[in-house]
Amino acid sequence: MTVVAARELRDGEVVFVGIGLPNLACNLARRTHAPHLVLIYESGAVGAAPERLPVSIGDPALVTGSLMVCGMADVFQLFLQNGRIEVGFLGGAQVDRYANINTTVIGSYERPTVRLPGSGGAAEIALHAQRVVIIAKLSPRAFPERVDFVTSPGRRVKRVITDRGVLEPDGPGGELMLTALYPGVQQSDIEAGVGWQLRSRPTLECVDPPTRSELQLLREVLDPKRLYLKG
Amino acid sequence: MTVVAARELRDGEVVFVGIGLPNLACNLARRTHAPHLVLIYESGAVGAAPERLPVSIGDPALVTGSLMVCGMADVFQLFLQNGRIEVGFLGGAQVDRYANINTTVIGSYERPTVRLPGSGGAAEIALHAQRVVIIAKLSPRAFPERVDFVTSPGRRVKRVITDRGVLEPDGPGGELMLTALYPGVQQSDIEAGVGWQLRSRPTLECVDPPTRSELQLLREVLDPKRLYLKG
Amino acid sequence: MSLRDAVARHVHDGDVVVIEGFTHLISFAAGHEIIRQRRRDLTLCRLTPDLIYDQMIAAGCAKKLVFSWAGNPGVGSLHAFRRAAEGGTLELEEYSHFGMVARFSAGAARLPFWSLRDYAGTDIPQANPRIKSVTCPYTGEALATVPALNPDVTIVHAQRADPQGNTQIWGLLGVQKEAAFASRRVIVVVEELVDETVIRSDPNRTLIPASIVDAVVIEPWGAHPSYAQGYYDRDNDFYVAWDGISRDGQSLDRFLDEFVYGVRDRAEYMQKQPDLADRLKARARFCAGVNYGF
Amino acid sequence: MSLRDAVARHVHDGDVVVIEGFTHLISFAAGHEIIRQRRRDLTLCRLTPDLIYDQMIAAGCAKKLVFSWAGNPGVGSLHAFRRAAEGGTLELEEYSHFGMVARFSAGAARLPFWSLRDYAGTDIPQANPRIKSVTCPYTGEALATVPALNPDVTIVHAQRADPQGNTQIWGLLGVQKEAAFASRRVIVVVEELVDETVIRSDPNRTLIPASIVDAVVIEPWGAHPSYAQGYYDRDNDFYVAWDGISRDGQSLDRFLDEFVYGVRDRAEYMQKQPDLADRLKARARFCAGVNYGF
Repeated sequence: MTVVAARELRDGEVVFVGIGLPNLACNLARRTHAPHLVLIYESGAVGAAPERLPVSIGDPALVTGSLMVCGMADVFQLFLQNGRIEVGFLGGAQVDRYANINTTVIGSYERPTVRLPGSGGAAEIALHAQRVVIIAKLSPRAFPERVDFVTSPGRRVKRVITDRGVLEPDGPGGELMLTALYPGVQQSDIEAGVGWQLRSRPTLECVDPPTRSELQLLREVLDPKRLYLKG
Repeated sequence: MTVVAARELRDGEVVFVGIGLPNLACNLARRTHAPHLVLIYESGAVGAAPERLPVSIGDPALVTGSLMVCGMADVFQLFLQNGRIEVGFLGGAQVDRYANINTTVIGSYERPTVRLPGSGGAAEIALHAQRVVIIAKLSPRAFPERVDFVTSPGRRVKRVITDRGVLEPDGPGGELMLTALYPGVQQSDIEAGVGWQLRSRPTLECVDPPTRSELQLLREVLDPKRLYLKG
Repeated sequence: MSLRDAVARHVHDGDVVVIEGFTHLISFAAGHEIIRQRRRDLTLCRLTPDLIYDQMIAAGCAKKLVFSWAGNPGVGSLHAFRRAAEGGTLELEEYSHFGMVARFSAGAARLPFWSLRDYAGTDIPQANPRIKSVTCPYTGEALATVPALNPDVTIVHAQRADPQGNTQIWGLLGVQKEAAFASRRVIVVVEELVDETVIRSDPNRTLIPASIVDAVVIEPWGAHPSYAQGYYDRDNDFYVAWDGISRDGQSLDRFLDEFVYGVRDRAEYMQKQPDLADRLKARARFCAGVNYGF
Repeated sequence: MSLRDAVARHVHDGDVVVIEGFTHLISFAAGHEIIRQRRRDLTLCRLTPDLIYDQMIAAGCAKKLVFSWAGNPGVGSLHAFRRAAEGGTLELEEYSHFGMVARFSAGAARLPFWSLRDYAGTDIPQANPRIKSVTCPYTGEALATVPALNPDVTIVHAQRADPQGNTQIWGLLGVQKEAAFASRRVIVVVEELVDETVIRSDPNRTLIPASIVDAVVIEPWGAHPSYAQGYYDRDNDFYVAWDGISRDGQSLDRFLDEFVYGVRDRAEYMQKQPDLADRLKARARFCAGVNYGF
């Protein structure tokens, strides 16, 4: 999943990075095909080159040796709202049929079953990044037909990268469709992980498996303590 | 005039300083009764302690050794509009009966007789400084009954310091009235320098003459080249 | 001034209180002092409530939380917050980060609102009626608005300040400047008090001027388990440990008893944990200075 | 890239052009190159037109001036500007400083307008119908608005940048950051090109990131008679002399012939005035560095 996400990135792009798998994917891309990727964190670190895997998006390692550090008003106004971010990565507790994301509540807003952290910068990343990529593990609970709360609208989502395959909207703001499978995964495995009748593109791509060097970088260099890589 | 302006300032106040006589007055105050005056220039220098008389409000001497340098968006939003400026000094080509100031045009706006520089920060200094002090030389041309163009409204003006005496509004936004005379100046001298029927307070104050040390500081230390002190 | 005196004088029951700092420079020392002084009915505002507001919520200081992301960064949930939010015992007012940044920006500029292009297609305005809109007088476009946030008191942790309160910060800047300018009263807590000449030698680093500061407090390690760039690292182990500590109210109470109520001040807090300084002290990575001459 | 190539590529006839810098870091080199390349019908925007726009107006580059204070700072009038303004041969769009700052702030944030508490009781909005108002959705207060300014090209002079265009500035910051972010194209002109590691050693000093920069030009003394803190002083003598030079069109033309059209580039401009470097070179007044370690 991380490797597929890394491959989403083109060299030289300006990427708004969240913590966890997106961060790992960006740092993998920087060490492989996209050395000039500019990583921007909502904390204000621009062009970070962290010496260790940052544990939070405000990690001091993102500051030391970065190209620029600015206040958060600049991050949101001059970078995001200005349209200077080419790719934004998002995750979420729920992703629905139209790629809307929920990171706010499970259940009703007033009396939630589970109170999640909320938007953070996710609402504005979804609205302002030129291209939004979602990373999320498939399960019927995580992919309901309709999210309980729209934290980030799906309009700019270009791709949803899951642990078994890739979904893409059927045109901007359209319904998510299965477009690519990971090696060894059946179409039915993916349909079972989604809470609605998932449609597929007529011809499905097959994603290349991670190369040995991609795996080695991830496991031995970028996340040796397995902070984010699990299983 | 400069000495009287300097005496307007209380120690510890935050003063928005323009170039020329206001700057000289503030630096005189800093060296006499108000060592903790905080001078803010619209260029972004806060708490400047210039080693030489600055020739412009963007002089490098205002930066070196100052307490803070910020962008101009902060000057206008965080200091001025925020209400953090206690005293603002203004000059002007014309000052009228209600202390409105014109630094834009003599004649009509579309086809001016004399095109002046315009507002700069003067409009917002007049609107946001808690107390506005004007410094201007008397003459019927400089003090018309009505200015040709209101660049800075007179509402917050507390005092107009001239070369012959002091005028004050008759209540906020009220008509300017003569309140104090410099030593040796007759009331009629001042009335002759103003383009309307000037009223006076029943009892006029007499301004103390500059002390020897004030004059010495001005002439020998602050402006030895007579950049601003004339005659 | 001691932090005890600064909090006693400037933080009152019922106040709107801001302890800002995005991951960096969060004044845990001030939060703990507010807990010790048993302030009540506070409206706590912060983009990321973080562990410090979780502790203050658990200690009963908070009536209301104004925020944009309430999680344990890099770890998971804030459990005291979740118990209060899911139990309905804490009033919530919720924005996105940009919305909170905009509220502080408006407050700092003393404007009643701030405009932003945001919230179209999200459910956030339905959950928060204070998010409204305005029509651009030039283009006719509808833009979202948020109201200004003007706290009663803002507490800023910083690397250094002079005795008057001219305050310098480097590394992540968060919304510290905006929060301070928006606030009626400002307490600055610093790692180091420096001479005015140090401040004057590098004026571009000054984020907060003395003229808006009401109290300056020296409190080394006052941000732990948050961090101060150039002084000490973030204590990630503690952030991870908090997940376990805070999962039930009793172990959380034991933590407060031992590390907050059980110590008089930050110095005593540090004495209880003699390994911290060694484990987290920053290595030297100085930049070169620049020439301010003319 | 040479300044000649950068101007040829990025500044076109009819463009909205910004050369910013408040007293500090005004790119006279770029203004002169635009004059040499005989650009026409430009809309020139700047808070303070200063000598550089006076020269560009005199040389016939400008169709329109958007500004807030058109004088010779510390000296008096801008005579070419006055002749054009009083003669009605130059279109004017006039704000106050705050209005111009707000226009750049809106442009940089890609909002169509900016709100400010300003202009009540002044005649400025009567002279400029683009100043409008908006009603606060919370308080009902009427606030002034100005429209966003999004130039075609902004030219920023700076102390240093790396080859990609990550640009650092200290001393007065003006509205350089806002103007650059508001602009479609950005040319950075620097005193010194430095290695990326220099930029990375002190990231808080970076004002403009490479991702918004289209061309980086090395041009030592490119701001003279303006100044670059830490490199050279403002040439006040020239500002005073300009008053005489510009009082009549003929002597102004002779100046342009000799110092603008008569030289190929800034290096030649400096060779013509061998005393400048000695007279204005900055003395050393370095600040200490800070620790970015963790």
